[in-house]
Parts: sequence; C-alpha cells; structure tokens
Amino acid sequence: MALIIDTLPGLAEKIPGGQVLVTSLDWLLNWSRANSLWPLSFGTKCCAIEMLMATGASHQDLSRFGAEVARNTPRQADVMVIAGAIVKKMAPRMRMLYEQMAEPRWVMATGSCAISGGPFMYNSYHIVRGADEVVPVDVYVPGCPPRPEAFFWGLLTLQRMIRRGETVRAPGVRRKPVLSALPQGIAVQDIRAEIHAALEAENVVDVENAAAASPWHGKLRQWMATNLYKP
Amino acid sequence: MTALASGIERREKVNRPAVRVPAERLLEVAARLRDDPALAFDMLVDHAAIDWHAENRFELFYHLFSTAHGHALTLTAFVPRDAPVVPTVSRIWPVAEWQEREAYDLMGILYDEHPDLRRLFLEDDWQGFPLRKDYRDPDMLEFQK
Amino acid sequence: MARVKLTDTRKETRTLAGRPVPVVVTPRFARRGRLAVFADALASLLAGMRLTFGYLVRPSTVVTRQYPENRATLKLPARFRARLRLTLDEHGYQRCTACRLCERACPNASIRILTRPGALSKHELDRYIWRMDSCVFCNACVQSCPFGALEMTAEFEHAVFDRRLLIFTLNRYAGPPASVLLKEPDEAKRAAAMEPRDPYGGPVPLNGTDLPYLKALAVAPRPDPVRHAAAPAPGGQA
Amino acid sequence: MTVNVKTLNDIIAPPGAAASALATEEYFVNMGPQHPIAHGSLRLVVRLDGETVREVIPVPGFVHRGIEKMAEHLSWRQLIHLTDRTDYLSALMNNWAVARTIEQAAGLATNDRIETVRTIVAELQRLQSHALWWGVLGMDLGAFTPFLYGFREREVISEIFEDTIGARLTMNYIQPGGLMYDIHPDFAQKTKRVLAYLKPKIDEYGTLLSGNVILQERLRNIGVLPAARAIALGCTGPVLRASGVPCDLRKVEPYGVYASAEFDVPVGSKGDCWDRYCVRIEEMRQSIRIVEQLIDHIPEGPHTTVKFGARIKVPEGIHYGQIETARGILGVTIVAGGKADAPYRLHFRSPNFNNLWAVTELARGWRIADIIAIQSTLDLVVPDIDR
Amino acid sequence: MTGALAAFAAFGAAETATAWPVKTVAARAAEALPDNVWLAVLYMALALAGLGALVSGLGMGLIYLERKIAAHFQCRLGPMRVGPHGIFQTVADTFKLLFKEDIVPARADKALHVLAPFLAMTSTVLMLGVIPYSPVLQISDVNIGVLYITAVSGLGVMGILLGGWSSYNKWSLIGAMRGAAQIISYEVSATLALLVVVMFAGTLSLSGIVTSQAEGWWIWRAPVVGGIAFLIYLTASTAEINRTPFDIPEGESELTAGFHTEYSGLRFAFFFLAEFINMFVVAALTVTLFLGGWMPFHVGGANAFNAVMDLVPPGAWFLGKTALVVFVIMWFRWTFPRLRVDQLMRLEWKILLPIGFANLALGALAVLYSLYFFPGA
Repeated sequence: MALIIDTLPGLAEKIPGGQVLVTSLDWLLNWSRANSLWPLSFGTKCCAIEMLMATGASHQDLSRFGAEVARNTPRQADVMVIAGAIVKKMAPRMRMLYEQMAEPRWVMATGSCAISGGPFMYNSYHIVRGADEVVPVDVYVPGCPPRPEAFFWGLLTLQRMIRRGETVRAPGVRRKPVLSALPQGIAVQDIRAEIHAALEAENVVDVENAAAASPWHGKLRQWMATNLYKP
Repeated sequence: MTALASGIERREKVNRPAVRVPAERLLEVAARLRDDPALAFDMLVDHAAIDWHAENRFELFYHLFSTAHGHALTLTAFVPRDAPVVPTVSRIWPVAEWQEREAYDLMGILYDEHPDLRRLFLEDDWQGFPLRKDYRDPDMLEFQK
Repeated sequence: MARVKLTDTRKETRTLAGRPVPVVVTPRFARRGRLAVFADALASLLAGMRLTFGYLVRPSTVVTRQYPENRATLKLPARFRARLRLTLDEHGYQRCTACRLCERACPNASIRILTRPGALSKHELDRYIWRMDSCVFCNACVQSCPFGALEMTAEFEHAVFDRRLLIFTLNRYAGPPASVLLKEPDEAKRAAAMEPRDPYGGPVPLNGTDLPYLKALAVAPRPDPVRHAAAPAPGGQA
Repeated sequence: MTVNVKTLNDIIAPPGAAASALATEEYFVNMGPQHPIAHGSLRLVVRLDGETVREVIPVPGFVHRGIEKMAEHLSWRQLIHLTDRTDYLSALMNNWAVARTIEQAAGLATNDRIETVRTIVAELQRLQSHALWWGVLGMDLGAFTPFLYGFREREVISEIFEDTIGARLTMNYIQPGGLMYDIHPDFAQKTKRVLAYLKPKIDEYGTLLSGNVILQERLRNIGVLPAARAIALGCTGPVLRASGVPCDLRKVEPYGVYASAEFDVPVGSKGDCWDRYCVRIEEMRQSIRIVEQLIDHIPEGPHTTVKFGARIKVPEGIHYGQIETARGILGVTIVAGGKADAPYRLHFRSPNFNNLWAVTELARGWRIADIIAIQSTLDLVVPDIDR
Repeated sequence: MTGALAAFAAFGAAETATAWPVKTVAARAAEALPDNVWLAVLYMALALAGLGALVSGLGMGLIYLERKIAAHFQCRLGPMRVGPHGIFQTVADTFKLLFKEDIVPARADKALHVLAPFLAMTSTVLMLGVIPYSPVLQISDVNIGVLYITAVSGLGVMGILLGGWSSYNKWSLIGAMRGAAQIISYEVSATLALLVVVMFAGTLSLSGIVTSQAEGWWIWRAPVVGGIAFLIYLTASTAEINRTPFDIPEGESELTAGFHTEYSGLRFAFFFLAEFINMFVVAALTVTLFLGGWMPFHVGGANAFNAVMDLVPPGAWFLGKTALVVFVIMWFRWTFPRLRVDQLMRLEWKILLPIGFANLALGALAVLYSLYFFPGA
C-alpha cells in the first residue's frame, strides 16, 4: 500500500480539491489505525498476566477497543505491548520482533520493569534499564503491574496520539502530545509552560532515525550476523 | 555414616542435619546416600554454591530429601576458588544436571564428567560468573544501602 | 461423560516419609465398548455446547465493566497501591520531616529526598522526589514512615508519552513539616517558610540511569557521574 | 582434570554436521522465546522428524534478572518484594516461604491470627493460580472460552486481594513477623461469597473441558512420568503427585495451620497429562475445603509481631526453609553473614526450575501438539525458572 | 410415520405445489445478448459488483458477528467503542490492514508469496458464483455444480500450501503441510456426503438440487441417510475450512500463526477474509444440499401448510438457514479444544470415511427401492 501513502498525496494535491482528499484520507488512516490496534502478545513477566490476559478477560474485555485480536506473529501486529522486564538476552530478540513488525507500529511499555528496569534497576547484571534502550517506546504505562484499567488508559492515550498522529504527507514522522489527558479526563494543570513547550518541540520523533540510533540496533545486527545465519 | 567416617564432619550452623565431605569423596558419599536403604535419599531438592570470598573457596551445598523415610540432609563440600572442579552427581540424581549447569553459569563451578556443561541462563559468550563476590559488570548500577 | 466418570474419585490413605497421608485418587479411564464410547463422545461434545449456549442466551452473565465509560462510577479498593502521595494535615501542612526513613526503606531507590537548611528548623524538605517509573509499589515507604506522612492512593491513570514525566516532586511546598510550622504563631512567617513546588519543577536527579533518546535527539547528554564510575567495594554484607 | 564446556551451537550445529544437513530429515525448530507456548519467554529448541519430536532442549534465561545477586544487596524486609516477581502466580506463597525462613532463622514468633490469615490467603491464591492454569491450558489446546472462564474466576478472587492487600499480583503482603495489613473487615464475608460462587464453577469446568472427549484424547496417556523418575528428576507439586507420590509439604511438614485443617492430597495413578490435569482440578476443591474450615475461625490478635523499623537479626549460618506453592516445593536457602542486615547469599529452589526438565523426557517421541499439552500440564511460570 | 405424514398431506391437498421459476443472472444475460448487448453487459457487471459487495460485506459482517458472538459465549461484550456496539469495528480493521506495510520476507519466494493469498481468495469467490441464493438470485447455474464446487474448493488448498511453502519459515511450512493433508483428506468425506444428495436429487446442478427439495428437505426426507450425510458433511467441511476443532494449520498456540505467519497487511487480510467467506460458502452449501437451500419448509402434498411457508420469501429462508449453520460452526469454535494431527487423520480415515461409504451404500439402496418420503414427487 505504499502507493496510497507515498505517491497518491503528491498527485492528489495538484488537482483541485485534492487537499480535501488528502485530509480526509489522513482522517480515515488515523481513525482506522487508532481503532484497530492488534497487540503482539509479547509478555515476559508478571505484567503479561495483567496486560495481555486479565485485560482480555471477561471482566475487563479488551475487545471493546477492538484490540483483542492478539497476534502471535509480529507481522500482523500493530502495537507491541512490552509487559515485563527486558534482559540482555532478550533485548536483541525483542529488537528483532520490533523490526519484523509491519509499519505503522507502536510500542507500549507497561509496568516499571519495561519502563526503567523497575525493581531490578540496581544490582542486576542482566537487566536492560528500560525497553526504550532497545526500541522506541510511544506510551509508558506505569504501575507494578498497572491495573487493567490503567492499561486501557494507556491504550486511550496511544489512540489519541495516533489520531493526532501521522499524515500521509510525511509518513514515518509522528507528533506526540505531551500530556495524556483525554478530553473528559484530568489534565495536569500546573506543569510549567516552558517544559511543556520544550518537550513538545523535542518529541517530534523521526522513527526511522531514532530506531537506527538505538545502541541495540547495532547489537542486533551483530547478534544476527553471529548467531542467526549459521549454515 | 560411621563406615564412611574419614574426612566427613558435621557442618555447623545449618538449621537441619548437615555434613561436610571432601570434594573428592563427594561421588562416593552421594552414591551411598542414595543407595543405602536405611538412608535412601532419592530426591536432590536443591544444589547451589556459596562464594566465601574472604576464605578464597566455594562451598557447595546439596539439600537431600528421602521420600521413603522423610528425613532430610544437607551435604556440603568446599572447593578452592582458583580451581573449582568437582565431580558431577548428575548420574546419581538426574536433576543435578541442570542444577549444576546453573551453578556453573552463575558461580563458575566446573563439574567433571558433566554430560552437558553449558551456560544455562546467560548467553554462551558471557564473560565472568555474576554471583561471585568479585564480579563486576560495567552495566550494573551498584546501589549500596 | 466419555469413558471417564469425573466424580469417580477414590479416597485412601498412603504413607509418605513415614506419615500417613489421606489422599484422593483422581479418576481414570475405563475400558468400554466402541459404540458406548462413540455415543459418550458425542454426548460430551453436546454437553459442552449446551453450557456455552447457556451463557450466550443469558445476557445477565456478562460481567464486563466498561472502564472508560464507567469512570464516573468506578470505585477502587481503598488500599489499592497505584500512586504515592504526601499527606497533609488538617491545616494543609505536610507531615514529612525529611527524615529519610522511607528513602532507606525503598528497595530500589525510587525515592530521593533533597533537603536544605530551613528558617524554622535545622533542615527541612526541599524536594521529595518519587520515581513512578521505577516504583514497585511495595508499600515499604508508607510502612516505614513514623509520622504517617505518606500514603498510597488508587489513582492509576498515569500513562505518558515521555518517561521523564513519571518523575514527580511530591511535596507541594518546600519547608518544614506541620509539627514545626504549628509552633510558629505568626501566619506570615509560616507562609514565608513555605516555598511552592510543582510536580515537574526543578532539577530531577535520575539516579544514574541515562535516557537513551536524549542523545538520539541531539540534546546535550546529561553528565552522568554514577553509571560508569568505579563501583564501590561490596561492603555492607559480612 | 579438564572439564568440557559446551555451547548451544555445539548441539544445534555440531562441527562437521553441515555437510550432511541436507541428507537428514530431522530439523530444528525454535519454540520461543516469543511463542504462545512459552508462557512468558522460554525457548524450547525442538528437534523434529516431521511432526514427531526427537529431542527438546529448553533454553531458559530470557527473564533472568539476577534476583539472587540483587538479594545480597537488600535488607531482610526488602527482599520479600523480589519474591513476588519470581513465581508471580503464587506471590503470597513465595512471600511466605521467605518470611518463614527468616522468622525461623531469626527466632521471630508469630501468632495464630497471622498464621491463619496466611493459610487462607495462600489457599485462595492456589485457587486463583489453578483457575488461571485451567484457562491457559484450554487456550493452549485451542479452546479459547475456558481461558475466559478461568480468568473470570480469577478476577473474583483478585477482588478479595485488592481489598485486603491492595495489589492484584505483586502482593508483598506476608512479611517477616506478620502481615502488611490486617484483613479487610469484609474479608470473611466476601470470601465465603466467593467460595459459594466457585463451587458450581468447578463443576462447570468438568462439563466444558474435563468431560470433553477431545481434551481427554489430547491428555490421555501423553507424557507419562513414572513416580521413580519424577522423584529423580526433582519434580514436586502437582506434577509429582500426579505420578502417585502423595508428597505435599502441607501434610508432610505442616506449616501455617494446615495441621488443623482437614483435607486430602489429590494424587494420580499413572502420571500422564490427564492425571496432572485432574490433580489440579481436585486441588481446587481441596483448597475450597481448607478455606471453608478456616474462614469462620480466624483468631483475634495483632497482625504483626515485629515493628517495621525493628532490625531483624539473622544469626550466621545456612538456613533452609520450604513451602508448598501452587507448583511445588519452593525452597529458600539463606546464608546469613552475621551482622549485616542482608543475606550473604540467597538461593531459591524454585519448583518450576526443577519441573521444567521433565519436558525433555516427556515430550520425546510425541507430536508437536503434545509438547503443548505437556508444557501446559507442567504449568511452568518462566520468571520463576530464570529468577 | 409415513401414514401420519400422508394424513397431514391430505389436509391441504387442494392445490398443487408451485413451480419455482429458476432464472440465473447468466441466463438473463444470455437471453438479452441477441437483442441488446449492453443489457447483457449490464447484467454481468451487476453480477460482478454484487459479488464484490457480497465478499466485502460478508467478510466484515461475519467477522463482526463472530467477535460479538464469541464475546457473549464468554460472558463479555465484544467490540463496543467504534460506532454503536462497535459495528464499525471491522471497517476500521479493514482500512488499517489496507494501509499497513506489506512485507515479503527477504528469502521468500516472492512470486509465490504474492500469489498465494489471491489463490486462496479466488477459490472462495468462484464458489460464490454458483450458489443459488434465491430462485432469481444466482449468478450462474453450472449443470455440474456439485462437481465444480468440489473441484474449486480443492483449489483453496493451493493457496495455503503455496503461502506456507514460499514464506521461508518453518512454522509456515508445517502449517501448510498440515493444511494440505487435512483439506485433501476431508474432501473425501465431504464428497461422499455430497454424493448421497446427488443420488437422491438425481442432478449435479445446485439449483436442481434445491428444486428437488420442494417436497421436503433431504435431511428429513431421507431420514437416516440424509441425517448422517449432513453430519459428515458439516464435520468434514468444518475441517476443510480450518475452523476449531480442526484449526491445526494455523494452530495459534502451536505454530504461532501457521501458514500465514509471514503475511502482513493486505495479504494477511485476504487469508483472513477467505476463511470467513469459506465459512459462509460451506454453510450455504450445507443449506443448499441438505436443508433445502432457498426452498421454504415444505411437506409434500400439504399444500395449505406449504402456502403458509411460502409467505416468507425464499431469499429470507436461505439467509436464515445459512445464518443458523454459520452460528453452529462458530459455536463449535468457541466450545471445543483442538484435535491433534494424528487424531484428526484418524477421525477422517477410520471413522468418517467408513461411515461415509456405508452411508453411500445405504443411500443407493434407499434410492433404488424408494425408501424415502415422497419418492414420486
């Protein structure tokens, strides 16, 4: 579908009314993506029980968001929910899973372990302190583990980001809003304006470059070269 | 135990019956412990090593349990830190194969004639044995209370 | 049921390790004729289908709580631990004396307390920094506090796009605790001793972890004195 | 003496094997670390001949966080929270194992109330853990509905925990010398309500899955583990009991108030997947029975006997304590160095670590699909293997 | 039994049964061709557009229904947030898959990898063309319809096999091999069950089979034989479309995603869609063969009763009956665990196949000696 996203906008903008077409295409794109987030079932630890299982269970029911279609293969998944600690042995594999996912792809880090290494931040020789050292993370859901509702809040946050998200004019570049408040939700009123502005300016992330700049990108290449394609 | 007495002494400061054997007699004692019907320690509950860094030696401990008699015993053995080689007991208690691999992986104990001595948790190219007291890792944030 | 009667358990006593253990032996399969097995198999499939159908036709069995829609009525258990807060007394003063007991009780240094010399007491709380991104919600800080200055609340909606926003300054003002403030009768002096703080204000110590994307975004990386410095000798334990 | 150290590549691609790689029909397949059967992240390197399994090589370590190393830097109270994160499905029992070992070593006394509450919450968690296992087994064998029914029951028990403990998974509730909180005022009432709800549900499990001919065919005579072999492989918990050995620490070395509760130990007769399945189902009934006996008789008393700030002094030496968790014997070896407020060395004998290796024997000669059944009935929690 | 039915038939023997004027779209086009070429083209274009709309509408509708029904089997609600009760959920899914990156693995056989999903899709769409939805709504009535269906449904296995083979992934390959073995095996039983109906109806044309049921559906008109054939056909065709309890080619918990492990975006959507359309096709065929297709519930000779039944239009009959069978197939999925490969094969070769053959022989006897209701009609 590279044609629709890459070539069409350039052509469409030239014809009269093309702007409208591109804008409505943007809307359709982001609406469909936001409402159809199929998670990759990637759980390593306790958070997997809460994030991938308890949320999908009858009491919480992830399917209300259309996200119960947990795919086991990264090719068909849209959002990688990193639930649990990432250790050095897992990191290259996780990076690989991420690279196997088809664009557009998003990453949610849930729980302290995935955000920062959490309980294992200190004195552990094998932990990766934060999944964002390995893959670019879009939404962080804190908690140890977060409640299923907190995961839903994270999902809503991600949906909000996607809706605002990419345009067909500049694919691959996403704009993250700084605060996760929903229209009816709570807003943190007293955050300083300049921090807000600074973070927003900083958070225009070029996904491709950010991914390539990650130290694990190189490590994965190296790991794949040594371990993977053995005859 | 009297027949085996030489070199075997009681290991003090353990909250269950415990004996210490010389590392070279480990295999013989272990075989006797399992096969003697009066002892019949058929289950190796746990095995790991302690790094007594100040004394420059490792202490291996084997927690045994007998499902026939219900008695328990802890077997310990010292090995020097610079040559931590002991015979494997995996032919006596098969589960030792993996418990010993764990001890090799994390503590660097080498088991002689082990059928499959490999790293267990860490990658094969990992340097060092992390549970040793003198292990230093550049990525590890050490945080002291 | 096919070939095995699930209720067909047998009670007996066995000995293990010289003790009698009352056991219940689980059901096994019986040898039966081919046709009976076939009929039972079909019956078992139908029984399962009947059960699921029963749930389908009874909408009252739906147990789903619709979270974002039920936000207004959502009631969480009072003890649920999802966010640390500094408690305030009835005058609106915080109880924290910056004694650092919680900092010491925290198993992974998610709490950092910065103090400063105060006007009313020798040292007072400057910033109570809490790292939600690494907190394990073990409640040790709350339990360790002899002043009841901390509490865990059940607010859980904290998802963010930037990990740095999970590092909070918990105190609303820098200054002495309620116990000291209340000894000072002058309202103006009390107010002067309290300097306001906001949740994201001030320099945030990151306890030595670096945030990789700071570098990727061409922002000057933070000097990091702890991470690769020579590690201190492993004292502290025997 | 020379000791030969191998790597995984020596097994998968032994030197000299490349030339004949095309000639053989056997091939290696990686199940995991990211695979639905991994239940977390375990890698099973499976040597297959068509669909038939020739060899299974488990490769753990994808969640190895070095908990034993970390524990050497944490105080006696702090290290409890690490045990929540090993076998997270029996977090309370893990808490209890460590707390009990510390109590025994340091000579801390508890009272009847503490022990009764500990027993009740541990049994509730066993129920919760088995409900989850049942659901996940259904999902592994291709039936998705049991997964949701199992989780529905789990959620109901979670509500009790949320009220009393304030957490859903990582409890940190049982501490040396007591409990973090006293029980919630509604605890007994709510528990009774939940038990009344659960009993018919377990019969429903019988209709939906246990009685189903497909499930029976998937489990019957698959992965037979004889009793002697189970003991030699160090298996414990329901896996060992399914082989007919009534080894249950709650009976053999009673702790808590299990001695005063009346219950039976479910055992199997053959040791195949079906027995392991039935033993767990029966254990749920027995857990309900235990809780029912205790819930009306919680004695009065304080919920902790040691002040939080008080320093716990563990005398020098090796202290071993063990507890029956939902998956088997969890043993804790604490090596105390004397003065320090932290262990010199801590070692967990985790039930899953020892149960895992049974898969290498059980799966041999069966089909790919049987690995799933075997793995599911062994009920492994990977972070507990890796620690 | 027969006496009771005869009495019932006598109750309203006033009128004769209505003759059903079957007219397919292809026939209309052929009729119009000599006079007006453009009308013929219009008919064909309408048919194609209808087919396209049917595929996409059915796909989205069935996926939505499946998710909702599954949810209610499982005490939950299912999609709720995209539109009222989540009715636009599958629309969002479709557009998302449409806009998603399409990955062809570096070592895959590119041409086959690209071709496979289209093959899978094509076979199902081809089958849609011959199903009689109502007397006037059928694109083309091939006079060897049953044979055509059997042949074309065999084509679907090519998509699975090629998809799995070309992906350069062991899971895909295992899934594809399982799929091929399973589909080809179960086709035998399905065909045996089909033959029973063909014998009774005396025709291979699907419309002919439907009109042959004007006196009553084959499932009860040929009481034992028809019922057994129905059960065999339902089981075998559930296996042919890889639905639980026979979903071993994609066996989520064993093979990650089976033959479509390496497919993403639109091509995965094709496989996904093909599965659901297949389900519809199988249900439609079951209905056509055993449950009278669009034919209302008739009892031979009971004309007053039949006239009441005829008040409901035939299209609605077809839709209702198909929906029922689709529901049953979904019901299977959300109740049963999955079989193992060898058990699957055993079920086919040792249980279904002998029963199928015996049933066929019984059916032959029944036809020979007119041992079924209303043989004269």
